Order: sequence, then C-alpha cells, then structure tokens
Amino acid sequence: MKVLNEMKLSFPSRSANEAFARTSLAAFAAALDPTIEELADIKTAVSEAVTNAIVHGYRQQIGTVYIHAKILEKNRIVIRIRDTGCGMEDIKQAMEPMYTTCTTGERSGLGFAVMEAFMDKVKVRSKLGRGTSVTLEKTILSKGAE
Amino acid sequence: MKVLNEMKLSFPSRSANEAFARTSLAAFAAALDPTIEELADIKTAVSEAVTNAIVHGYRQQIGTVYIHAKILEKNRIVIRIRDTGCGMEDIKQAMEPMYTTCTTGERSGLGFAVMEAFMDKVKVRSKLGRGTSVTLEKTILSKGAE
Amino acid sequence: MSLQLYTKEKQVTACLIGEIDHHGAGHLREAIDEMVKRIHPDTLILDFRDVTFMDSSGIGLVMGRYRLVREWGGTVEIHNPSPSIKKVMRLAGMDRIASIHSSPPAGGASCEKTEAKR
Amino acid sequence: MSLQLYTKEKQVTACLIGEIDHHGAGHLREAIDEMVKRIHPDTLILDFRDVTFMDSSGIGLVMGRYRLVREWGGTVEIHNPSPSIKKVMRLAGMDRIASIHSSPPAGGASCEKTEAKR
Ligand SMILES: Nc1ncnc2c1ncn2[C@@H]1O[C@H](COP(=O)(O)OP(=O)(O)O)[C@@H](O)[C@H]1O
Ligand SMILES: Nc1ncnc2c1ncn2[C@@H]1O[C@H](COP(=O)(O)OP(=O)(O)O)[C@@H](O)[C@H]1O
Repeated sequence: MKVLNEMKLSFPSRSANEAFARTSLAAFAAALDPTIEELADIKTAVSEAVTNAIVHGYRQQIGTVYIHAKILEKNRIVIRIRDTGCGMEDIKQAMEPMYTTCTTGERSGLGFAVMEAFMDKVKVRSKLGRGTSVTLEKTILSKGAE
Repeated sequence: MKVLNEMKLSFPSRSANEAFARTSLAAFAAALDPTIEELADIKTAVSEAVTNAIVHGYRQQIGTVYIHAKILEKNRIVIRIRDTGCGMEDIKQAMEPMYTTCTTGERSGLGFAVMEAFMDKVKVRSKLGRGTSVTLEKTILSKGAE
Repeated sequence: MSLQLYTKEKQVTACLIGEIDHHGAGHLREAIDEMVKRIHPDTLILDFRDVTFMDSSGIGLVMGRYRLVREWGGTVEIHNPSPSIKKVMRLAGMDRIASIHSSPPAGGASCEKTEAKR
Repeated sequence: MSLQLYTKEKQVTACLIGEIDHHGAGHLREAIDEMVKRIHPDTLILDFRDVTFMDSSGIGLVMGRYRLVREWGGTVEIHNPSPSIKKVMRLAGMDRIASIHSSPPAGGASCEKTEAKR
C-alpha cells in the first residue's frame, strides 16, 4: 500500500496537549479534503485515543505520546497513537462500551465505542507494563480528493 | 531553563506539508495565549523555514523535515526546524535580504528577513552536504498567560 | 473552554463555550457543581450552542451532572448540540437520561448572546 | 488556495482566496499569467481580502507579476491586505512597486462577493 504522505508527532502526556494533538491531526487530514463531519469524526477519535494514553496509559506520571499518521491510496488515513505506559490485561473487556477502570464517575467508558463508531477500523495492541497502541483507519469518501 | 511543554514533529519534504506544519505549530503555541498577530508571526516564520528546508535543503528529492518546539518559562517558545539536505556554504550571505539562489525569479530572497523581523531570535547552523537547522525564538508578551 | 452560568428561579442554565475534552472538563464540572449544589435546580440546562468540539469526556460531564441533580429529583436538558456533538450524544444514549432541544429554552435564560471563543 | 479572475476593459482583478505559500503560489502564478498575457492590462489588481495567510512566497508572486505587466507599461495595485499581510508587504518594500489600497477599487470589478475558502 503506497504511502502518499505521513507525519510523526510526539509530546509529553499533559492533558493540555489533547487539543493540540487533534488539531494537528485535523490539519494533516485536511489534504484528503474531508467534509466537516468526517474531520470532526477524526478529531474526536484522536482525542479519545490521546486522552486514554494520558489518563490511563501514564496515569499520574508524564510519559511520551507518539503519533504516526499516514495517508494511503484511495483516500485512506491511518493514525496510530502509542504510549509506553501501563498497558492493559484484557483488551476485549476494555473495549466493551461503558467499561471503565476510572472510579471518579467522570469517565463514561465510551472512548473505544466512539473510536469504533467514528472510524472504519480500530486495532488495539497492548502489553501489561509495556504500553498500548491504537490504530485508527478511515476512508474519506465525500469528495473525490487527490 | 525549564521546559514546560514540547513536541516533535517530522514529515516528508512535500510542499503540501507547509500548511500542515505551520497550523500544527500554531496549535502548539496556542497554549501561550498569543494575540492574533503573534500567532500570525509564528506561522509565517515557521512557514519560511519549512519552505526553505523543502525548496533549498532537499530541492528535487524528498527528505524528512524535523521540527522540535519547546515552551519555556516566561512565555518563551523555541522552534527548531531541521533538514538533512544540501546545507549552505555561507550562512551570512544566505541571510542577507534579497539574496536567493533561486533562479526562476519566483522567490524573493526574503525568507530569513521575515523570520528575523517576526521572531525575537533566529539562529542558523548549516554544514555543506549535511543539512541545516534554524532555531526561532519568541517571547509572547501580550497577555499574562500561564 | 469557558462557561457562563445563569439562574432563574429553580433553573440553572450553563452556556458551555469552546472545546470540551478531558483537559477542560474538570474545570467545567467544578464550576457547574458549585452553582448547582447551591441552587438545587429543578432543571439544569446545558447549552452546547457555542461548543465547537466534544469527545466522550463531555458524556462523562453530562452523566455526572445528571446523577447530581437526580439526588433531589431534578432533570437535565441538553440544548443546541451541533450535528457532530449530537452524534456523540446519540452514541452514548444521552436521550435516555436528558431531553435534547434544538431551540432556545422557553422562559429560561438563553445563551444567545454568548460569543463563541476558541 | 483558490482564485477568481475578472476583467473589465484594460483591467484585470485577481481575487486571491485562502493561504498563500510556496505550495499554492505556483498555481496562482500560472492562472494569473495566463489571463494577464492575454489581456495586457494597464492595471492588475491583486485583491487580498480573502487571503488568510501569506509568507514571502506571496512577495515573490507580487514581484513576478509586477515584472510581467511592466513589460507593456502596466501597473500593479494591492487591495485589502490584512494587518499581518501588510506587515510582510511592508518588510519587502512592496509599496515601492505597487500602490496599496484598503477599500474596493473605484470602477473595477470587486471581490466583495467572493466567499472565503480555506
Ligand atoms: N492507553 C491505555 N492504557 C491503559 N489502559 C487503557 C488505555 N486506553 C484504555 N484503557 C483502559 O480501557 C478502559 C476503557 O477505555 P475507554 O473506552 O476509552 O473509556 P474511558 O476512557 O472512559 O474509561 C479504560 O478505563 C482503561 O482501563
Ligand atoms: N534549509 C536550507 N538549506 C539550504 N539552503 C538554504 C536553506 N534555507 C535557505 N537557504 C539558502 O539561503 C537563501 C536565502 O533564503 P531566504 O532568505 O529564505 O530566501 P528564498 O527562500 O526566497 O531564496 C536561499 O536562496 C538558499 O540558497
């Protein structure tokens, strides 16, 4: 699969970087000429994955969040968000809607559900104590972009 | 000098990435709560340096452009744009206003002049055949941001 | 992210402004709860007309407020979500715990004059 | 980046839209030159009212067009640059080769109805 464009981005896991990360990815995806809705889908899914890396992956510590995004042929965008944080034991359970390990009641457990609803494909790899990587994929249909 | 936040970004030297790069840096700088003018200054200077890496550093080839940006204490932002392209022999001459090695007449030779006018500090390092790095620094004065 | 709060009798209107994510949700939550705990409103209106982005952190925000006002039998109304915010709300089944309105509230304070900020 | 071109007698108006950088400048240049070489205008108006960003590539664009129309004694007018674009123009001394105007051109085609696109 030919890579038409790509970018790598990394930043410390501070919550202020959630907005920066999704804006940056939206600027990268703009080359595909997405509709407003498609762009909002991508921003939302990226925001979920980056927030998870910050909130769950690194918890109280500051680690580095890595993003690698590619634009492939046929208007496909693939975005991998990776942390080297705590990892998860049971990915399937983690991805169930409403499942959350957050105890404050302020997280809905819907992060993965949002990613799955807004992107075409979501692939999660994780290893306890080693970290997590989430790969999001979407084909931009709307307009006949390059 | 304490680093409050930072980001690393890299992408292939395609001209379509000029817009992506400056938008991304603007999103990163937004945490300093700059005025519209300060943000335009940063975007313009970044656009100049990234364009130079693409146009002059790598010329006809595709290489990688590396950006490392930091937010320091006292509202300072430092942005380094680096290429591993052809490098320059005479930095001082290259930085003279109106000096350009472009022969099509479509470049003004004002890239460095714009960087110097719009940022507080511009530092250039270059080695022939090894590449160039441009470091841009600016203190965001306007509002008493974090 | 910023916020304006209005009260009118037993009604609290929160005009949410900007992008709602995990980073900003904590401040919003604290500011809204401070007011809501004081007034104990029958109706808490969350007006999203000036919200330009929202991820599932916004769902957590709505659910948390819903649980709070339910303590004294209050209800939550969601006003003027944009299409993409409605999409997140629908996914989360927010319509089961709060009514979703698309026009300014009849009688209550309105967020119409709120100016959108980044 | 996009462009609209209007002609009226010996005047060409180019309404520039979006962000002007090295990436987009080539297309703009070609489209403008194609028209200008056909019409040989006395006045070429470059209207920046819908330009949201410009770096020194825009200076190259203006200078190149200036050199072209000068071949037959034509002039270039720059209309409605935003404050930050004016800053780049001033730095480059553009006022020495083109007059800078802040209101719609008297008589010529106007870019008023041009809608800003990204
Ligand atoms: N990057 C990550 N590192 C470790 N655990 C994660 C990560 N992402 C998600 N999880 C786990 O999966 C659960 C469900 O995630 P999600 O569906 O996004 O909901 P929420 O973030 O609201 O808890 C989280 O509560 C957490 O336990
Ligand atoms: N990254 C770079 N690599 C190699 N040469 C460069 C680089 N940046 C600038 N230069 C040289 O410096 C000259 C002046 O640059 P600049 O002031 O930006 O004007 P312009 O880009 O319009 O030529 C260029 O023409 C080029 O010869």
